[in-house]
Order: sequence, then C-alpha cells, then structure tokens
Amino acid sequence: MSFPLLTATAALPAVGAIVTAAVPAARRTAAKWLALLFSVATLALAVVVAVRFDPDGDRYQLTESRSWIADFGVRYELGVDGIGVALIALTALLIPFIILAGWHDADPLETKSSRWRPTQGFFALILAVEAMVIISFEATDVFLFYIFFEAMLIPMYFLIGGFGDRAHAGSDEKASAQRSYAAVKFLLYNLAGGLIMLAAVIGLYVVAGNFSLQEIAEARANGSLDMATNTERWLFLGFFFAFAVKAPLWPLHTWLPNAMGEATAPVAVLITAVVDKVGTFAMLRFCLGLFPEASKWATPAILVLALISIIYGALLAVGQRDIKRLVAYASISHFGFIILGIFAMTSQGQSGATLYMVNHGISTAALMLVAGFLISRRGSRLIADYGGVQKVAPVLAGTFLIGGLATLSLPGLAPFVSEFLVLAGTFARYPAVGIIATFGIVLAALYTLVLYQRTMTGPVKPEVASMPDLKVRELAVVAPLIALLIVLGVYPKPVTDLVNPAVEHTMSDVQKKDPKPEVEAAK
Amino acid sequence: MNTENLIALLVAAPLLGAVVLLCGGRRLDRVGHWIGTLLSALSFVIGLVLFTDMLGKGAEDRSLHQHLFSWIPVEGFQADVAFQLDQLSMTFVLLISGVGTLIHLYSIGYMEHDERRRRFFGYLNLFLAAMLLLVLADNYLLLYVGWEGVGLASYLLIGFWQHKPSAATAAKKAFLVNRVGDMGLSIAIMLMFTTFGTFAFGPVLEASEGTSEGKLTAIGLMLLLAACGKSAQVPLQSWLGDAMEGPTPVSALIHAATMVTAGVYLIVRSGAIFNGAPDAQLAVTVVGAVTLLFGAIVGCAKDDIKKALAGSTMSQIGYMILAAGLGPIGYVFAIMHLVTHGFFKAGLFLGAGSVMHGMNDEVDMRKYGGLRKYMPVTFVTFGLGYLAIIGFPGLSGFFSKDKIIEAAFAKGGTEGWILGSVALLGAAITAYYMTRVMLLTFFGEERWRHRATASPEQPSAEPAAETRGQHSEPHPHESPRSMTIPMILLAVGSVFAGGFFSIGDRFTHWLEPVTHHDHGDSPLSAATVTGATMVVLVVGVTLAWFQYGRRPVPAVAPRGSLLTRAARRDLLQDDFNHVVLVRGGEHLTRSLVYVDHTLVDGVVNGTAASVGGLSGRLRKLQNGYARSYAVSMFGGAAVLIVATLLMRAV
Amino acid sequence: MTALAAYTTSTGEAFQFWVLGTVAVIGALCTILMRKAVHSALCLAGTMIILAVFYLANGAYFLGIVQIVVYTGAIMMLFLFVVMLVGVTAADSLKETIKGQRWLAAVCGFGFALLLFAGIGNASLKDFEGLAKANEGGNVEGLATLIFTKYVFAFEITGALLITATVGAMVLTHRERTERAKTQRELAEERVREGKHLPPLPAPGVYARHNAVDIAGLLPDGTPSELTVNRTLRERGQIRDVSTEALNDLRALEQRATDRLERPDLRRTDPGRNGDGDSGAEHAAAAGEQTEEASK
Amino acid sequence: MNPVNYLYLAALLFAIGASGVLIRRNAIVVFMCIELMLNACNLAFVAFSRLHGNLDGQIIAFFTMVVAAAEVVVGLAIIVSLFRSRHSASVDDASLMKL
Repeated sequence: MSFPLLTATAALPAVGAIVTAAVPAARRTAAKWLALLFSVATLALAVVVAVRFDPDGDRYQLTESRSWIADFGVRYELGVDGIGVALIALTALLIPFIILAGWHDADPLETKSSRWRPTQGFFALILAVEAMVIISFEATDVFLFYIFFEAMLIPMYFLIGGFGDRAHAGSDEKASAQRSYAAVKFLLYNLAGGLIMLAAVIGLYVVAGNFSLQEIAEARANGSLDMATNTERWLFLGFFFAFAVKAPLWPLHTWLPNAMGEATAPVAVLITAVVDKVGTFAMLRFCLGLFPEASKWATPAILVLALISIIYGALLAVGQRDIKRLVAYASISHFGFIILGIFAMTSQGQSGATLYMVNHGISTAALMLVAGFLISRRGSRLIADYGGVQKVAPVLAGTFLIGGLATLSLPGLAPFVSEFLVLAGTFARYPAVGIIATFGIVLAALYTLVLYQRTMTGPVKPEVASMPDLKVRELAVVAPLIALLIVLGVYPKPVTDLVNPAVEHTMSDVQKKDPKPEVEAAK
Repeated sequence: MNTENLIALLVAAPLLGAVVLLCGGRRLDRVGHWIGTLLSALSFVIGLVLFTDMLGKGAEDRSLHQHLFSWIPVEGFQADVAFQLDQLSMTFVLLISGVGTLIHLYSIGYMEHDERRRRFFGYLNLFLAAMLLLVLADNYLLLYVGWEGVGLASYLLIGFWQHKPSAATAAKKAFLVNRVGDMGLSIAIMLMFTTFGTFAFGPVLEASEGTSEGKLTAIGLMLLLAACGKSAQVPLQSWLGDAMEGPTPVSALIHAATMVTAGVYLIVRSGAIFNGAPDAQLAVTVVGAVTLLFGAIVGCAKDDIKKALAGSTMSQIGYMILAAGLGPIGYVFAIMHLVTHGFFKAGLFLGAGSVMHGMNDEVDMRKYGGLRKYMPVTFVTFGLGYLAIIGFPGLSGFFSKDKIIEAAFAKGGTEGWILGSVALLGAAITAYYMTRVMLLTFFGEERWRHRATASPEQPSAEPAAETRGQHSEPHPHESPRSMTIPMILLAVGSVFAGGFFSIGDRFTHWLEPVTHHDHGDSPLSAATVTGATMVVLVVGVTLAWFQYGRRPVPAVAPRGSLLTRAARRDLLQDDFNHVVLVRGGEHLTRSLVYVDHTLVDGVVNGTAASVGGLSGRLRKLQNGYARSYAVSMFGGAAVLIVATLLMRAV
Repeated sequence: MTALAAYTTSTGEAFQFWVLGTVAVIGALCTILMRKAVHSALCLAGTMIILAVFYLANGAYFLGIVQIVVYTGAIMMLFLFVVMLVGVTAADSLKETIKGQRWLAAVCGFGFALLLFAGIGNASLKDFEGLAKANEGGNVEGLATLIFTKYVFAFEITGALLITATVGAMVLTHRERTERAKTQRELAEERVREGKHLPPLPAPGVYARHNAVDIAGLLPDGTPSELTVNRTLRERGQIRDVSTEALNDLRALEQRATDRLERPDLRRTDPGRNGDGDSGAEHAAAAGEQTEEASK
Repeated sequence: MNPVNYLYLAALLFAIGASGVLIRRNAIVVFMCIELMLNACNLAFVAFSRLHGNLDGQIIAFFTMVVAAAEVVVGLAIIVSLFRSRHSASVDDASLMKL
C-alpha cells in the first residue's frame, strides 16, 4: 500500500492543532506562526492530492481501507472524487487566510472585564476543524463520515462561544450572553440533525449490513440490495435532515445568522465557507449516492425549500441592520442555489453546484473578512454606524465592493459561472423554478448595493474619519482571494474538468439523463 | 499578419488601462489620464486597422472570428470566450472607441480639478473594455458578461462623486433597474440553451427559423426586457434621468452615445429570432413608440439641461427600438440613427458640460440665457448638434430619423399608420424641446446676472458647486482646448455622418450581410414623409419660439399644467416605483425579518421552552428524599411481581 | 384421603398460631406506629420472640433458640443501646413531610401484601413433608452436617462477612481527633467572640421539695430558664416546670403569715416602704419555715 | 390448620415492615422495620423447609440471621456517625441526593 496521502492531509492539521495548543501561553506569536505553518503545509499536501488525482481515472482515487470496528463492518475507508478534491483544496486554501485574518482576534482583551483568552487555543481549534472537515470530505465509510461530521461541532462550539466578536452592541455581559446563546443554538441545531442522522446510519447498517459507501452503492446498482421504498425514503430523510441543518436550508437556517453574527469574522468564514460545505457535499455524495430513488421522490419538496431559501434569505438580507448577519442571510440564499443545483439532477446543475461551493467559499471569505476588518476598525457591526468609508479607506472600500460584486455574482467573477450553471441546469428541467430562482440575482444586487451604499458612500461620518486603510497583513489576506475570484471567473476550466467526471458518476447514480434541447442546433 | 488576433486587443487595450489605473495607486495620478486616453485611442486605431482590412474583403467573408479559449466546459453546456467581428460589430467598435477616445480627451480638461481623476479614467477604460466585449462577443453568455460589465462601469461612474448621497442612490438605482433587465437576458439565454442546446450567435440564429413561434416569442420578449433595462425604455426607463448625477462626460459617453444603445444592438443582433416572432416584434415597436413619446414629453418639462437631454436620449432610443422592431425594414435605420445619434447627442452633452463648466456647474437652464456671446465654440457645436437632432435637412438626424419614419409607415397596415404618426409626433416634440433648450441656454436675456443664490429645488450636479459658484456671480467663459476639440469633431460628425451614410445607401449595403435589409412597400412616398416631417418640424420650432423666444423666461419655473408637472416628475413613474416597489419591498422585508425572528425561530425556541418546563416538572419528583425513592422502588418491585404472576398465569 | 388430605397441624399448634400470630401482627403494627423509638424496639422484640416460638413450632429448634438469643438478646439490645445513645430526639412528629408519602406507602404495602397472598394462594402448597424425617438425627446435627458439607463455603464467607462488619463498624464509629483540643483560654475567647453566655451556664433550680436536674431554674420574674437544664433533657422534653407551683407556695405562705400575725393587710391600705420591708421580712420567715419543714 | 398460614403471616409481616420503612423517618425505626422484614423472610424459609421436609430452608434462614446481624452492626454504626455529624437520626435530613 502506497503512502497514505489522504490520511496525511487530514492528520497534518490535527497534529498542528495539538502542537499549537501545547505552546505555552507566553509564546503567543509562536503559536500563531506554527498554526500558519501547519495550514500552509496542509495546503501543499492538498495541492499534491489535486495533482495526483486523475480526473479521468476511477471514481474514487487515492483510496485507503483499513478494518476499524470489525464487528460492525466499520472500516477506515478514505477516497476522493473530483468534488472531494475540489472541496479539500478549497478548505486547505481558506484556512491560512482565516488564520492570518484572525491574527489578533484571540489576543487577550485589554478591557478591564477581559477574561483570559487562550490565544493558541483559537488557532488550535481552527486547525482541528480543518482536520475534521478534510477527513469528512475524504471518508467513503458512512460511519467514519458521521463521526467527524459530528465531532466538528465541538471545536466550532468553542470557537463561536469562546472567541466572540469584540465589536458588539452593548456591554460585555450582553455580548457574551448573546454569544453563548448563538453557540448553544448552533450546537443544538446541528446535534439534533446529527442524532436523526445517527438513527438513519444505524438503519442503513441494519438494512445494508455494512457502512461502505461504495459497496452499498454497488449493491444498489446491481440489485443485490434492494430497500423497501419506504425504508429508503425514511433513511434518506434522516440523512437529508442533518445535511439540511448544516447547509442550512430554510426553515432550519436560523442558527446561522446568530452564529455568524456573534463569532469573529474569520470564524464566521470558517462556518459558512468551510464547515457548511460539508452539508451540501454530503447531500451530493450520500443522499444521491445511497438513496437515488428517494432523492428523486423528495426532489420537488426540496426544490421548493431551496427556492424559499433563495428568495427568503435575500429578502432578509435586505432587511438586516447588522453587516455580518446580512452576509449570513446572503449565504443562506446562496446555499439555496447550491441545493437547487444538486437536486435539479442535471449535469449543469450539479457541476454548477459543486463549483458554487468553491466559489461561494472564496467570495464569502473575501466579503466577510473585509467586513471583519471594517468592523474591527470601527468597533460596530451596525450598518448605520458607517458612511463615507470609501473616502478615507479607498482600498478597503474597493475590496469590499469586489467582494460584494462577487456575492451578487457579477459576470467575470467566479460566482457568476456557478450561479448561471445552476440556473441553466435547473431551468432545463424545471423552467418555472429556474425563473423564480432568477429573481434571486436581482435581490442579491439589492442587498449588496444597499450595504455598499450605506457603509462606503455618502458623507464621511466623523467616527470613521480617522479610519486607517488596509494594512499589509490584511491586504495579503484579501488580495489573493480577489485574484482567485477573477481567475476562476475567467478561466474556471481546471475546476470544471476536475468536477465533471464526478458529476457524471452522480448522474449515473440517480440514473438521470439531461433533457435534450428541442432543436439540435449544434449538430 | 492575421487580423483575427487583433480583435482580442480591442478589448485588451482598455482593460489593461483599467487594471493599471485602478491598481496603480497614487504614483500614476499625474499621468493616469493620458494612459487612459492613449489606450482607448489605441483600440480605436486597432479598430481602424481592422476596418480597412475588412473593407479590403468581399461583402460575405468580412465576418472575422477569433476563438480564445473554452470558458465553461460542462456536460452539454459549452461556453467559449470567442469574438466575432462582422460589419455590425465593426460599426459599434468604431463608434465606441472613437467617441470614447474623444470623451477621454474631453474629460482631461473637464475633470482637471478632481483629485480622483485617475480613478475616473480607470472606470472609463473599464467601460470601454466591457462595451467592446459586449459588441464583439460571439455568444450570448459572453455578451452577458459585457452587458453586466457596462452596467458595473456605469454604476461606478454615475456614483463617481460618492460623497453625494444623491449620486450613490442614482448609481444603485441604475444598477438595480438594469439587473431587472439582465434577469430577462439570462432567462433568454437559458431558453436558448434549452431550446437550441447552445447560445452562440451562429447556431442559434441559424436554428431559429425552424423553431416554434412560441419559443421564439418567449425568447424575444425576454431579450426585449433586457433591452428595456439597458436602453432605458418604458417601463424600465426610470434610471436614466437620475443617472445624470454622474459627471457630464459619463452622461455623454455612456448614457447618450454607447451603453444605452446596447439594447438596440441586442435586438438587431437577434434579428433572426424576432423575425420568427411577430408578436415579440410588435411588443418591441410598441415599447419603442411609447418610450419615444414618453421621453419627448419628459424632455419638454425638465429645467435641468442634462435631464432634458436625457429625456431626449430616451425618446431617440425609442426611435431606434421602434425601427428595430420593424424587422428587416428597420434594422439598418435603427443602427444608422444609433450612430448619428451617437455623434450629435454626445456633442450636445459635451456642449452642456461645457456650459456648466463655464457657469459654475449650474444646471438649471432658467438661470442661463444669452450665452452665445460668451462661449461661441460651444454655441456653434451645440447648435449644429441641435439642428442635427431635430432633423434639419441635410444634417445627420434628418436622414436617419426620416428613414425611420418612412420605415414605420412601411410596416403597413394600421400598425404602420399608428407607428408612423407616432414617429411624426415625436419628431414635432423633439423639435419643440430641443428648441426650448437652445433658446433657454444661448438666447434671451442673461438671467444669470445679479440673481439670488441657487434655487434649492435644483441641486447642482458638480461637487465644487457648494464651494464656489452659487454665491458669486458666474463669469461665463469658453472651455479649454481639450474640451472644445472633441466637441468640434463630434459636431462635424453630426453634420456629415448622416449624409455620408445614406448617399447611395452606403450604410444599408454595408450592413446587408447582417441585417438582410428589405425595402417595405410604403403607403406614402418618401417625399410625402419628408414633407410631413418638415411640417411638424417647423410647427415644433415655432411653438417653442413663441413660448420661450418671445416672452422673457421666469427664473423660477411656473407651476405649469398638470401634464407639465407630471412630466417634471418623469410622468410619475418614479412615484409609482417608490410607492409600489420601494415601500412595498421595505414592508415585505420588515415583516419577513419579524417572521423569521418570531415564527421560524419562535417555533424552535418554543419547543425548547416546553421541554424545559416539562423537565422542570419532572424534576420535582426527584425530591432527594430516600423514602420517596424507596416508594418507587417498592412500587416497581410490586409491578415486577404482578408481571411475573401474569406471565405464569398466561 | 391420605393422598389428597392437606397436611394439617395439631389443634394445639393451630390455636397457638392464631393467638400468637395475632399478637405478632399487632406487635409489628405497633413497631411501625409507635411514636417513640424505644417503644418500637420493645414491640419488635416481642414480635421476634413470638417468631421464635413459631420456629420452634415448625421444628426449627436451633433457629428458635438462636432467634431468641441472638436477635432478641443481642441485636435488639444493640438497638436499644443505640436508641439510648442517639434517640434523644423527642419522638418523631408523625406529621408527614413528603406529600402523599404516607398514602403511597400504605397502598404499596397493602397491595404488596395482596400480591404475596395471591402468589402464595395460587402456588400449589398442599402437601407438607414435615420435618420428622429430617430431624430424626436431631435438628442441630442436621443443620451442622449441612453447614459443614454443603454450605461450607457460604459459611466461611459469612464468617469473613462478620469480621468485615465488625471492622467496618469500628471504622465508622471511631472518630480520629483531627484538630488540637482547644484550651480553656481559647474556649473563653471564642465565647467572647460569639458574644453569648460569657459566664458559665446557670445551674438548675434546686429547692427543698425536688432538687432534680430536670427542674429549670427560675428567672427573677419567675419564669423558668431553659439554659439551666441539660440539652438532652430539653430535647426529650423531660423538663419539669415548677415556676407556677413555686409562686403558688409563696402566695400561700404569705397568706398564712398574715393570718397568724393578725396584722391588717397593709398592702391594700397603704402600699409603701414599710409594706415592702414587711414583705421582705416575711420572705425570710417563709424561707425559714420551709427549711424547717424540709429538715423534718 | 394448614401450615401455609405461616407463609401468609410472613407475607403480612413483610408488608408491614416494608410500609414501615417507607413511613418512618427515624433511621433507627427504619432499621427495625428492615429487621422485621428479614424475620418475616426467615419465617417463610422455616415454613418452606417444613414444606419440603429438608433443612436447607433453615440453613438459609440461619445465614440470613448472620447477615442481618452484620448488617445491623454496620448500619447502626452508620447511624451513630450520622447522628454525630448532623445531630439527627432522621432519614429526611440526609436528602443530599437532591441537586
């Protein structure tokens, strides 16, 4: 057996987390550098994975398989398809920026009510999350996936509840109260989903006799394992519920605005750009892979929910007065698009959805991190407290605008490609749904531009008059992301080539063909 | 050398300029404007090169094609980055890059006192790049990129003076309204994708013959929606008036000459689709006709010179759309009017800018008057533009507009009569309001002398207005060379372009391969139409002269008739939007926020609370007294015994 | 008849069962109903003795004796000992603290009894072997053989258990003095710090008629002072309050004194100094008389 | 008379003892009630040994006594130390199981 590359990719940040956590409190900066080092090393490994991965090869590559809990047929099975590779790359790519952006977020507070804040703990937790996310992108054993899918919650809980945003409305006590509320809400929602999923996992074991994704899928394919229709539907619902909470899909979304609002900007990015992707990814891999029939059965309902998410999230984003909550609701709307693309069951839709996961990660990271820099300068999350920033900090405003334009998926920036693919894919099968979803792009423009206008333009507010422009560290965070947005918007071919074969596999899982155009013009 | 490869450079040059200028930082402040101007000039030169090269070829094989790279390759969905340069595109390329260059030049002088001039030129270059991409794309998706790109550029430029809330709002409004149009475009593309499996011009337009009319109508209407958004046609016209918040060169370039005509380009480009969908065509003509009158009426009422010109732009584009809706009869004239309009309207705007420049950025025409002595060049150029737009015989407008009116009649049937007469009416009103502008600005007494401070209801467009102007009496003066030269060149264009095009139907033949022109059978002879046009022209002018030329003009606008007041408010369309969309939207979002907080969240919190309460009640059982535990133990034992007994009994 | 005939006992035993059984049940009930632990213990002892008798009647001679000796003799005495040691708390107030506890208990007990009855009732317990055969070698010998053959291990383990129990009891009850004993000075300072009872506690009231420690001394106003009596007595509520009768005695004495000396009752005519003085003298006289009476 | 009555008597005593355990608060009395229950069991054992005609029942009863003795010793010790620590022998005072 060759060098276990995937294990290494997942293990490296875990080791990094332990090492970082072990750094004595006095050596705060050392811990930061260590964390950064490890995350960059992980990125390097991820690149190796992406290079070693052959898009036209088998469905799952770089596979590893060891027996783990023999009695229950639980195996330590890893393997990546194109989608997995793309998302692992995204995760490994974002974490260094998150760490860099959060460089000072966990420093001890200077306020007199300051509790001692374990700086290195902050970074250790981030690395731990990275490790778990990566391994859950790699796991091809349902049980293995489930374990890390759930374990992720613990570090996230501490990240949200422990290291709050310093820029809060009201007193420290109020802030910490809101923070713990948000953290607990996050935990409860996801645990509820997880428990239901656990039931479904056990049910799957009872039905299928093992946890291996590939074996079960094969068994389903060659008919040696046939579930009763209702069984399959219940299991599907069990899985889907958990993923829909994580994704988050309306009406299970309310934890996200609280979490993103209360957490520091980097952690918010970690939530929405990295952790939540596990949910959509798992829909694609497990829901469609294991329960194709049930997926098709549930598609109409899910499409409706996705539509509601898109429109509803956008409208609420328009209504927000808090920058971070606004971004959160925007993300809800975007997740609606992703889920729409997944369940449109067309190859454009699914490629688009996968691409969307990557692009949304990057664009939200850009927007949210810049917003974080903005907030850290003024010390307030309320849109009303800003105005005319563009005058005093043009670079900050410019990056903010680009992030916003990416969020409203302006052509030429990465999200446009994915969003249009999703829309076209959906439209091809369900024209009405596609048209309604298209309204989302108008609303996206509305909330983005309103946000930009209220914060950046207009007469300069006295509070922001002395606001410094982006520092080198911050620029180092934002510039690469923006460059990436533009590059992927102009030349997304590398990613699509990576994704397409995987999508074809999924399409064959659900035994769906793309609807043929009425006029074969091209031929 | 192979000329295809130059096409990319057309786009690349201004794009490079934009990148350099926007990322370059302050060190470029002193040379930035020149870089921008040179790069746009460069793309104009490249355009000329390609043009000459094209002229060298036969009419049929003039269309060039350049495939750069595959953009979005997905199963069954192939989008390429590829350019197509045919006669239509070429016309636009020359117009855009030419006028663009002139306006760059103009801006050097106009924006001299603005410390963010570099950024301004960056935006202008960005606009040029996007606009060229729009007209050069060989598929609808790439066109969409350019389409949104120009939207972005116009957003940035309208809101260039961001410290003014009005400007920021106007920019946002423009972008949003355009987005509605873009929605139409994207839906149209999706329809094409599902119908034809592709959205490249070639295959789609070929295949559109054999396609069901219903599909084509749907696509056509969606394209029309897009065109309405971009070209400020009813019902999506509301943004154009506010867009005048932007610097005047922007108004000239984007909101008069080029971007707003993108809709016309889209419709003409998709001619094949519209030919297959008469209903869609009818819709197009109706929209055109309505906007034609709408814009003209608005133009009559505005006292803000730029807003008046904006109204005129609206109505002129209405003409083009109307012509484009007429099908093969009208395509050519639509484009022709587009080009000539590009010249004279840009010239008019530059003239207006020059006037404002000399008048301390005063925009209220009622505070002008008698300026011809002070700024002769502006007066002459503006006057030529004026003559051109009202269709004075021999000038550009005359030819193009006249042709459109003919074509309208040539549509035949009642439609033809209605459209034709509407066009005629429009011509009359055009003559009226343009004469009004002319008289108010350059003739009559000098109302700007010893006048009180600026009237509050007309906030001046330029930021400096707050500092200088207003308080001191203006000293009208001619603008610097860099501003007058473009005006002169444009004036030349607006004088001769029309004649040059239509002598021997040059333009028609030039565009023949794209638009497949056919002369409809007009119920009226060309002469009759021309005569009619002349008559209405004279009527309009005299009317205006009676109203504004003879009597002194009140410095503060009289209350005016109901129609006037409505027209001042853009025929209440904004109020409608505000009441219905803005207010309604606000209430909707507010209520949704409430719902999200109380209902969706409330359900969850409610369950949590109820569980908490239940557990609290259960907790009471655990009173900690050993004896009560003992009771339960004992009871349990009893139950067990019962169970066993029953078991044995069974 | 012989096969089906239920094994019956002699009428003597039957009579004995019915009489003693009733007594045993009554004793048990008293055990759980008596307010004072001592009484409960006594009732229990009675019940146990009765049980011993029943053992004997059932042919378990050894157990019968053991029951009397070990249980009633040792264990119950141990109980009483502990009661004496601990049970100073006055009788349980039978007022139930936990709501519904008593009813639940009653119901449970009653229902449980019913269940057991039902169980026994429908068990087939018709024919008794009788211990005649088993006991022919003597009951004790029989038990002994069983203990040392069949149950030898259990027996040994029981021994171990007993040892453990003893050690455990010692450990539990043995109190290691962890802190240094306080010196008198420290105690005094503590008292001062707490600010109560700086002087030693007052002595119980001592009178000629009854000078027991369970009599509270009287305060100047004639009310008894709790402090003067031992805490244990106080908790047991075994204080005899003599304040009233003492006062009555005084009043009677004065009455007699006035009668004997035939002096007009000044107290009513002119209450004054001399009046007070008289009463003081009378006090002394009364005291003198009392001592005389006590000495007789 | 049928010796089964002894069993009934044992059952009755057991139930009484049990209810006593539940009703009384004084730890000592509770203990006595437990003793009562044990004795009831012993009676049952003895009756059973008579029923089966062998001595095993008595042996068990014997062991029960021993165990009971041990239990009493330890239990009373516990009560004593309890009383020392909290000056009361009431079981309710030791309601520490409540959070």
